[in-house]
Parts: sequence; C-alpha cells; structure tokens
Amino acid sequence: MINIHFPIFILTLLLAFATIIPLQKRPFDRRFQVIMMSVLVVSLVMAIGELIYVIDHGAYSYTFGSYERGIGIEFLVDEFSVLMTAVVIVIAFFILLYSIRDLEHEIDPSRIYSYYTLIFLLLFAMIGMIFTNDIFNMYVFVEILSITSVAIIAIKNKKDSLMASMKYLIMGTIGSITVLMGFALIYMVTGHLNMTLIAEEIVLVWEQYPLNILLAMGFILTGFGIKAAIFPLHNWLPDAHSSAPTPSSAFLSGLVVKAYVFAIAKMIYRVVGPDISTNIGLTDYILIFAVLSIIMGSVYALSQTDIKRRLAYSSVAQIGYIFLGLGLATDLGISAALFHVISHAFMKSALFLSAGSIIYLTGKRHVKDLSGIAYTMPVTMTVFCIGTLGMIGIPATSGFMSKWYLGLASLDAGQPELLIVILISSFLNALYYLPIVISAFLQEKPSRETIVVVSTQGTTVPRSMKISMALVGAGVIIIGLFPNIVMDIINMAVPTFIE
Amino acid sequence: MQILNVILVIFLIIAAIAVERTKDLLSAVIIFTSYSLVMALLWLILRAPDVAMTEAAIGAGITTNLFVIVISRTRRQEK
Amino acid sequence: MTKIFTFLMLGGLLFVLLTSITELPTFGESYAPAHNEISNHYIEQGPEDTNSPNLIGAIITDYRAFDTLGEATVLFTAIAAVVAILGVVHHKQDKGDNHE
Amino acid sequence: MPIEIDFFLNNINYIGAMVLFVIGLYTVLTHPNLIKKVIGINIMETSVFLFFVSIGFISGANAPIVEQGQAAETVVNPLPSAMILTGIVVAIGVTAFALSLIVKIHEAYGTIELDEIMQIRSAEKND
Amino acid sequence: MNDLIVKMTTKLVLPFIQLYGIYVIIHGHLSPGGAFPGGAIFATSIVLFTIVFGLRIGQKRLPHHVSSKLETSGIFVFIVFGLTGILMGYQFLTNQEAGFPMGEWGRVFSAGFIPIITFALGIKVMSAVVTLFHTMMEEE
Repeated sequence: MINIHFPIFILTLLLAFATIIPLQKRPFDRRFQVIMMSVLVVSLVMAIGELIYVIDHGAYSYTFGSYERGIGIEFLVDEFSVLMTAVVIVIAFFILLYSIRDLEHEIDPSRIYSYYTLIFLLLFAMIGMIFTNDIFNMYVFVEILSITSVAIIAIKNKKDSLMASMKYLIMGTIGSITVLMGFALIYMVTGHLNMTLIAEEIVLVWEQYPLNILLAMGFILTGFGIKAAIFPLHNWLPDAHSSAPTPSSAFLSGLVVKAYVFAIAKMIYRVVGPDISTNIGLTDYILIFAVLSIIMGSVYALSQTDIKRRLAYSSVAQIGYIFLGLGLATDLGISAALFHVISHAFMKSALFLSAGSIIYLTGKRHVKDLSGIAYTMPVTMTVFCIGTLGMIGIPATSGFMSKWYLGLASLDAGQPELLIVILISSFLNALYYLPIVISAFLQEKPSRETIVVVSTQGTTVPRSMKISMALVGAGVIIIGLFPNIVMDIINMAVPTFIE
Repeated sequence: MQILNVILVIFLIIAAIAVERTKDLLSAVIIFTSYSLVMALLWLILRAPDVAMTEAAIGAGITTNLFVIVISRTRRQEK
Repeated sequence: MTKIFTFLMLGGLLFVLLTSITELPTFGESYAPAHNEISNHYIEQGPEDTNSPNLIGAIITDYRAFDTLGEATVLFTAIAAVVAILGVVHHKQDKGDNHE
Repeated sequence: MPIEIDFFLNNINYIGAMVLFVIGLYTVLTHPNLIKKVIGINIMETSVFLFFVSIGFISGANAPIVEQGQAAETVVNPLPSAMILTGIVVAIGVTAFALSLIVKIHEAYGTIELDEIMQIRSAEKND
Repeated sequence: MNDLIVKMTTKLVLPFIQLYGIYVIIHGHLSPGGAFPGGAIFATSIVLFTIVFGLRIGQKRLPHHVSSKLETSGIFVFIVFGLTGILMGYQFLTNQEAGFPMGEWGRVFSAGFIPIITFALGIKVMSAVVTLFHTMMEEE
C-alpha cells in the first residue's frame, strides 16, 4: 500500500530538489538539466501510479501524523486532483524543456538557478493546494504560490516586469489576506479547519449565522477571484502575464490560475455545499461575474495589438468559462468546468509557448508584424494555429469539447441563454485570433529583408523548444479527439464535490 | 482587564491612522513598530504568549529593520 | 474623486463588517462554536499525544507539522525570491573577502 | 439593533480588527507610495491575526501551557494561536519580498511613487 | 559606526542574546517560544553585530555558503523525520506512534521529534533572517 503515500513523495521530492538547487556550484549544464528533467519524470510516474490506484480504489483521505480527521491536516486524494497533478507535471515538463534554451536570452545567466528553485517551489505549492483538504494549510500554500509566481515575473528584471510584478504582488497579497479573513469567519462559526468537517457543521449552523457565512464566502471569493483574475479584479493579469519570461507566462496562464480556480471550486462545493451556495445566492453572483468575464475579456482582447497581451486577456475570458460551469451548480456543470480546467491548461500553454518562440526568433510582438511568418517558422505557427482553433472551439480540439460540455450543462440546468453567451464569445475569439493565423499562413511571403532575424542564437528555433511545443499542441488534439480519457476520470470525481 | 484591552485597541486604531497620515516614511515605520509592540501586549492579554513573542521578535524587530534598510536605500519623504 | 469613491466604498465595507459583528458569537465566551471537540482534543489529549506542556508548540510541530513545513518553505521561498531579484552573486564576494 | 456601550466593550477586539482591516485597505488603495502600501498590507495582516486570536479567547482562562495532571483547567483555544504563528512568518516573507521589489523599482525608475512612475512610463511610451 | 562604547557593549551583550535565543529555541515545547521567535532573537544578535561592525565583517559571521546550507538542511531534517513515519508504516510526520521516544515529561529531550525539529527550524529561521538582512543591505 505504498501507493497512498505517492502524493507526499511527489511533494517532498519537488521540495527537496528545490532546496538543493541553490547549493549547486557548477554552471548550468547538461548534467543539471538531465537531473531536473528526471525529477519531473519520476514525479510523473508516481502521479500516474497514484492515478491508477485511485481509479481502482476510489478517493481516500490521507491524514498527517496518523491523527484522525480534523485533528491533524488531511489530504483528500480524489480522482480529479490526481489527474490535475499529472497534468500539472506533464505541462511543467514540457515548459521546462522549452525553458532550457529560451531562458538564455530572457534572464540573466547568474539567475537561472534561482529561477528553477522558484519553479520547483511553485510546483510544490500548486500540487499541495490541489490535494489539501484543510483551509489553513491551503492558505500557506497560497502564500508560497503567490510569492513564487510574482518572483518568476520579476526575475526578468526589466522595467515593465518589475512594475507588473509589484502590482501583482500588492493585489495578490490583498487577495490572500482577504481569503484569510474569510477563513477566520468560517472558523469562527464552525470551529473546524477541515473542509469535510466544515461542510458537516455548516449545514447545522448556517441558519443561525447566514450573514456571517455570506460575508465569509464574499471575502474568500473576492480573494481567490483576484488571484484567478475574474472580471472586475483582472487588471493585474495582462501586465503580469505579458511582461513575464515566456516559460513563466505559460506557467501562470496555464497552471497557476487553474490552481486558484480549483480552490474556489473546493470552497463552493466541498466547504459550503451546493445547496447552501444556491440558497444564499452565491451561484447567481458567480454566473453574473462569469458572463461579464467572458464578454469583457474577449472585448479587451480585441483591442490589444501586443500578441502576449492578447493572449493574457483571452485568459480572463477563458477563466470565465470555468466559472460559468461552477456557477451552474449541477453535476454536468462542474464536470464541464473541470474539463475546461484541463483543456485550457493545454491550449494556453501551447499558445504562450508558440508566441514566445516567435518573440525568441524575431523579437516581434506586434500582431501586424506577424504576416507571412508561417513560412519562416512552420512548426511554431502550426502549434499556434492548433491553440487558436481550440480557443475558438473548432471540432477535434479540446476547446470544442469543453464548449460542448458547457453548452450541454447550461441546457441541462435550464439556462439556455448562457448558450448565447458561449456562442458570442466564440465569435469574438474567432475575431481576434483568426486574423493572426490567416495573415501568418495565407499572406504572401514577404521578402527576406522584412523578417529580420534578431536572434543571436541562430536562424531557427532550437529543437527542444519545437518538440515541447509540438507535444503540448498534440495534447490539445488528443484531448479533443478522445475526451473520454479525461471525462471518465472527472465523472468519477464529481461525487466528491456534490454529494 | 477588559478596560486595558479597550485602551490598547483604541491605541492600535490611533496608531494605524497616524501611520496613514504621516508623510515621513521613517516616522511611519517607527509608529508601526510601536503598533506591533502594542499588538504583542494585546496578545499577552489574549493569553497567546507564543504569538506575543513571535510578534515582538519578528513583527517589531525584523520587519522594522528591513523597512529602515529599504528607506535608507530609497527615499525618506512621501511626495 | 477616486479618493472619495474609495472612502465611500470602504465606509460601506466597514458598515457591513460592523453590522455582521452583532451576529457573531460574543467575544470571550466559552460556549462559542470555535471551542468544540477539536480544541478540547488538543487540550485534553495533547499532553498524552505529544508529551509537550506547551500546547501551541505541540500543535505547530506535531499535530499541524505540515503547516510548519509550509511555513519554513515560505521563508525559504522569500529568500530565494529576494536573492533572485536583488541578484548579488556571492561566489565572487567570498573570494574578495579571502583576499583581504 | 440598539448599540450599547456594553456591546461595544464586549466585542472591542472584533470591532478593532474590522476597523484596522479597513484602515489598512484604505492605506493600500489610496497612497501612491509603495512603502506606505507595504505598511498598509502589514496593518491588514495584523488585523486579521487579531481577529483570529480573539476567536480563541475565553475570558478567565489561562495560556495553553499545561502541567501534567492539571489538564482539566480552562485554557484558551490553542489552535488559533498556532495558526497565527504561521501567519506572522508568512507575513514577514511577503514583506521582505515586497521590499526587495521596491529597491529594484527604485533602481529602475528613480522613484517609489506610483503616480510618478506612471508618468515616466507614459512619457516613455510616447517617445 | 566607530564608537568604542557601542562596539564594546555589542560585544558584551552579544553572547547573552545568543544564549537567550538558543534557550527559547530548545525550550520551545516546554515554555512559550519555539523555533520562530527563538530564531529571530538569535538572528537579531547577528543583525546587531552587522549594524555595528559593518557589512563585511558581519557577513563573515554567517557567510552565504554556510547560511544556504543551513536553510537546506533545516527543510531536510523536517522531510527526513516526516519520511521516518512512513518508513515505520504510518503516515507522514507521525510522532509518537512511529516510535519516537517520548521521554520524561518536562525534559528538553522529550516529546519525540519535536525538540529536534524545533532546533533545526530555529537555526533555519536564524540564517533566513540574517540572509534577508544581508541581502537587503548589499549595494550593487
């Protein structure tokens, strides 16, 4: 029964590796890269072993210190969290493979070790947040995650990224303090920190303290909403995600935001419970903000000319989809939301990585400069194209499947008007993504002089970057063609959210 | 005991407002230090001696240190 | 203008917060919901479980030791982040010290 | 809802925590100076800690340090104190990191006032 | 600072601060205190030393390569004791049931792994605070 310890082994492995990195004396060489990649491979193997175990035996709770639930800290290892861990590690593997060559020209060489220390701490915090079933433990992980995710932006040490990271840090810290205040209010009326026990207790006390619970959830949702960039609280995101080094952007947009969204899902469904959430009107508010996010994120994205900023604003819209699923408060809704968590992680990473390699080779960030670029960099633009098709929701990509599930869920919940929102947003997505792709592929090949290759690294994108991009892009297609791989596991996990 | 508690909380609020109003950053930091020390006192009253010690050592000591270093490296006056 | 708006917004927030206090369990009561079987377990079983008179110490290093691991990691992260940003290369400095 | 002085006195810690929370938030939102913002964040954090510790308090109880065989005496709830210990250390980590960012920003822009930085940035964009 | 009195006083006071810091750390499970306040108190002594004698001499007290090793080992001690619990067939960070000796009530060496972890963490906190301080003070 060693399998039940695998989440701990993954966490300790990542943490131990992160603490060893600063002791490195040798320069950043191939030996270190191989060790780093093998750490991720080992954790991936453990995550998959855990996934098989959980699918066979069902969700289980892991209590630290062998104390019973509530006394010590507890991890709830369910199917979805293990799946998400595996996805996090897979995407992290590709991004790190990409980063080995990309970082050389983005950050100072003396800081590369610091960068990887921070990345591994970020993975540690993210996986801890995914598993934990204890609200204060979650707060600790949230803080580690917010410090590391700010630091991997600021490490670029450019004027823009410093300012963006300061903004992110202030907003993020307000967010985590607000979350802690909400936790305090919840602890005050229930006396528990364990999510399962809170859920049992809150059913008994919510009629006695309805305002308190509404206030607590208001604090928590505002706090996590800042970090997950839901519409009125999103304004730190475009700066932060666009001025970061490319691997950091991919991490932040693809994975970190999802960890916060999953935390919100836990808070709404596992802590307060769907019945009380609907009763105090929480889900209605979530739906409103989700719709606002979807529409406004797309509208803002239309007006951007910088390719990375456009991608960043599109994240706001895509987070809106996930919230839409969560706000429906039905089985289908939550499974669609969780599916989109996975599918968007792949799509956004593919988009950011390919946009990053365009910048790597040509130094161009303006959308208009990209015409005809597919002739110079076919692999990159193919991956970019796959990502955009996924975002728009063309069949055979994972984006189509998540929109399909979301549409089904909103019909099932009796709110067909949400379908219109999804359609409008798909249209807007097409409006701001397709011109890039069309001009890149179809416009006539410009003369050699116009695409000036500024890179000092050579005239092509390094092979490791191409491979990692292509594999992430392949992930989008695979999930699109065989959505049941993901959906079956999610469906097993849904009962842990809605009893 | 309760009246001491009330006085300390009122002091905290006054100190917080003073921090907000002070233009001189160094004075603001020093007021914040006294705020932290009073907070430590309040935690002694609330029967949390460990927290009081930690706050006095970390909140008042180390935080002030870091603030003072940064102010000496940047600028002392708020615009 | 924005200042007045912020002022009004925060005033509203303060009002909501203060009104909510009337609903909260009163301060200092021993029958408040937070003093339940969990805290009783720490107080009554703590000495047996951990053999440590200081219950807070028992909680942070035994019952909730994983939190403390996270806390140590926060400090480690803070240093890693500060060193990454302020970026002083230490190897050279150590050599410089040896020369003196 | 009649507000009596008794109510005020009984719940002074909760009221104080809420007021401090709002003052801290006000400091963070309105001051353009970055160091002031960090101090504001610290005030917010301590206010939440005050709230948390107050939850665990029982009037007339002792500190949670027990003697063997005397476990039955009333002591305050130790759990919030233990959590706040963690919280304080987290706060110093965030503060240190924010301060190091401020040092870097001062190096890059020559000022730590947010509005001046915005002016510099918009001037740079127009160039 | 070139004041003789300040320097002498610092040298006199320094061992007492450090002794008190160590005391607070190792009595963490017996009396109020523990790793974090104790480590911070211990760190204050080195911070004081640095302020009085200057950064270069202060850094020699706790050079960077030593402090980074201390931090790493602080977390490693934690992980190793945690994994011992799994090795004995229990969960991560199991104390009493995993067979750590409980010792006599009220002694420094009692309560299983608590004093050891507290000590490791205290040293880690000390070196962390000092490193923060030194890094902030360093000019480019």
